[in-house]
Amino acid sequence: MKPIYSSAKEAVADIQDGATIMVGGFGLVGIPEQLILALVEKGVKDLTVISNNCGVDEWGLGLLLKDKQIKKMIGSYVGENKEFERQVLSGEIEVELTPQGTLAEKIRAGGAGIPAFFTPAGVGTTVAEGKEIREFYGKDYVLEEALRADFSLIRAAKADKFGNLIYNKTAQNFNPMMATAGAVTIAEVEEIVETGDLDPQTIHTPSIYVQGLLQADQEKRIERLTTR
Amino acid sequence: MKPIYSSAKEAVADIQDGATIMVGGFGLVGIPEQLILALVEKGVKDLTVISNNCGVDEWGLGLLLKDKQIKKMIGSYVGENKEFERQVLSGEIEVELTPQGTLAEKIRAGGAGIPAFFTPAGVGTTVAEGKEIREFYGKDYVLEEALRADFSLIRAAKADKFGNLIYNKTAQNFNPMMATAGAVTIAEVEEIVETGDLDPQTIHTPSIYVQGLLQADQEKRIERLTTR
Amino acid sequence: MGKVNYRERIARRAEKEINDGDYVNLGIGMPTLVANYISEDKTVVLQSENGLLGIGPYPTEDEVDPDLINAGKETVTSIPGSAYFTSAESFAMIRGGHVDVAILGAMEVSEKGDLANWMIPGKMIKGMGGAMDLVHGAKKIIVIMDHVARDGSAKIKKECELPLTGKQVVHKIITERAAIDITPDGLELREVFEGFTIQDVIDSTEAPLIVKNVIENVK
Amino acid sequence: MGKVNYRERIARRAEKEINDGDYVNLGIGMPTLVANYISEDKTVVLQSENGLLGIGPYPTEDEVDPDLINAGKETVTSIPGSAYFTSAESFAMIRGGHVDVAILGAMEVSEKGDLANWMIPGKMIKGMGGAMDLVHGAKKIIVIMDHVARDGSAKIKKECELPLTGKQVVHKIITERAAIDITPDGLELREVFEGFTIQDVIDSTEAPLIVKNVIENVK
Repeated sequence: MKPIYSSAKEAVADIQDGATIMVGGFGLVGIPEQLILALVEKGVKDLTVISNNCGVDEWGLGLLLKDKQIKKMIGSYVGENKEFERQVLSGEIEVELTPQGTLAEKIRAGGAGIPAFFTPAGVGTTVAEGKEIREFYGKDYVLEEALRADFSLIRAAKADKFGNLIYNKTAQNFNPMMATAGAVTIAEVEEIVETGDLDPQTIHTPSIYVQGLLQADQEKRIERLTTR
Repeated sequence: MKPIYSSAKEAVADIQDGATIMVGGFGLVGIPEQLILALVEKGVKDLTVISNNCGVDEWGLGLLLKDKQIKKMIGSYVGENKEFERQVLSGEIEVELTPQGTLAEKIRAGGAGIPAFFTPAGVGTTVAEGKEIREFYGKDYVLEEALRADFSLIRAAKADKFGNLIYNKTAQNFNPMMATAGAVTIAEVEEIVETGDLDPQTIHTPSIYVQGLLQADQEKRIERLTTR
Repeated sequence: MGKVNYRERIARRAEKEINDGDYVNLGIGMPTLVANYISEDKTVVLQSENGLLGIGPYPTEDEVDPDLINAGKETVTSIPGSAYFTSAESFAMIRGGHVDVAILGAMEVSEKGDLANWMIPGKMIKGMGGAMDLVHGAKKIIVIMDHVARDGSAKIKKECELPLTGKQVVHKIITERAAIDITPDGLELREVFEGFTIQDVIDSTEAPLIVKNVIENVK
Repeated sequence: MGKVNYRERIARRAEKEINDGDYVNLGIGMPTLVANYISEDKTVVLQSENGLLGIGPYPTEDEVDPDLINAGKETVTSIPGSAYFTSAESFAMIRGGHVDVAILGAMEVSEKGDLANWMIPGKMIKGMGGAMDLVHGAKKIIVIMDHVARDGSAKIKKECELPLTGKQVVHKIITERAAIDITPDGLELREVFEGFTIQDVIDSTEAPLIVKNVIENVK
């Protein structure tokens, strides 16, 4: 029922210069690897990217950074990416650092028709500067507005042809909220199964949020291999 | 790891007159049957009850209504309960009717540390009277505050001993949010399995939200049996 | 044409508002009937605000599961490709603009698209249920109802007298007599159904109607 | 006692702040070490803000799953009774006050419990990650860190100079030299660790310390 793209190139064909895109993943886990590579190849520029991290220097969103395709980055953590830190400190890239929970909630709110909400995170810090502060039950909270995107590029383990998605372990992270907050959500999945093959009680992302599917093998690079 | 009560009576022992309780379920589906019966038996009074519906005349929360144990009801739909409608129209019970989505979100917010949020539901109606209205992107939204409870009484299909919960089909409804918004959450479950027996990818309510478990058989009365 | 057939005609006409691939929420009562008339050419996924995407037909007696109901509390089944979720997720879906069409009943609709369908002060309180969220969330809001009240009084009014469910939210009204669009200029009469005349519809509607391109004798 | 052993001592001391049955979030770096010292008498469930409740030990080489990491991006395992969820759910848990203890690293802590641990203007930007949410959500916020910076300057100050992570959020500071509570009256020195004197701690702390009931020579 949902379009299945024949290539990553086809999947990102409608993404134009200046687009706002959400990209799923935490570190390199759960990132839509092939969709990102397709954006690099397409050379689309002036992107506003909403993603918790910005990849590493040679993989994931780090590739878009290196090519200076990102105008503005909204995320919570840049620690692992030297080129990102360099572009931020030199002012080459605009960055909006957002507490991770606030980022997750802003994206959820965007997908859920909630334009703004109060949260304690960031009160008394630079994050709350210029924003409304209000007291509830004797504690201060800051008003944060929702985020939406033109496109959400996400990664799941399995999809059925309706577009229902199941994620693997901690590869879930930001993907389900981003699926809800993109005007167009494209899911890169490891496997597409027949409609009806997924248990409806275990669906993480219901099909209503998904506009297109791409089956693609994943490298799943490991950032910090740590063993016993 | 979580206490397993030997009876519904023991499970509700700490609930005192004047308590605010959330009770899961939609209609009669997913209600904590035995915990409600224990509240009736206990005769606890002046309750503020937060629940989407208020049972039917002879079952579920309707039993608490009949005994006049409820001082105030916060819910979205009372249509199926004649005694409720009578008490509301006669002013015997205080009622705060809340749009169903707003109710669900207020409870989620309560559990998620969000004190208030804006929603479009109810703008221009009596629901928004006395509340702040603010425009975002050219549309009006009303500010709604979070709900929390002293106790949340919920119903699940399965629990493990850690307190992880899985619900059955549409018996999920309000239960997962209520699990997060009770200072003490007591889950009435059809089956308790060993820790490790539930697939961690299919958990609906993680154990962190659950303070106690009761295994109890369910009558599962059907409000509107409709067949082909 | 009896009342029952009117209901069927309304449901059949409402079905035409649904496109292939749409996600649709059907309200309690007459709107639920629309499910029976969805064309086999269309893949339509029905959302139930109590936490189900993909309502199936009513169960056989053997299939009845007391834990599986629709928002009207009727026992139902679910289709292949369905998903269950919480009420919060369900209304995230609704409020977030992901549902394509909502078909609701009404007590009154105003010419501006105001809707009243949840209470009669001092007489009847059902509660708004999910209607106040739906009217702000679904991309297209269709009201289906009897054209007039039991006492013959108009239900399509200049202003609603009953407490509102939502202001300026309805896009289209379908009754046993007519299909009417709510436009920025007011109510525009689009179709008059067999057995009624344009004048019949005008006479039984309190609000003024724009009558420009009306298709008459629609079956 | 070398640096490595100091880290172990700090981690062992921090472990004492965790009760049986607690849900605990351990920050990146030294806080992660605390997991190695949790008493076998306690059932403790570790929360990872990237969507896991129930972090297990590091995997054997055969067990490594690239889709299973902690918030520090290290490959981990999960324990029986664990659950996976979204980042939104993870922070609902954190912000909603469900996590009993959070143990975090710090660059600076003030006598009021202000915490700075996410950037040095013009020099280093790591981002705040989940720290700004954690400091407002967890019931008890423990900071563990070196008592002084590499250049010997104090990290426990009257006022933080670096951009804050949160204001008045820290409950306890544990370093290689001391355990200090943040109280409404200021910093109260509770324990001084073996190898250091009360005076050592006072000298290496910029903010004044309340010295009333101090346990000395703690191992």
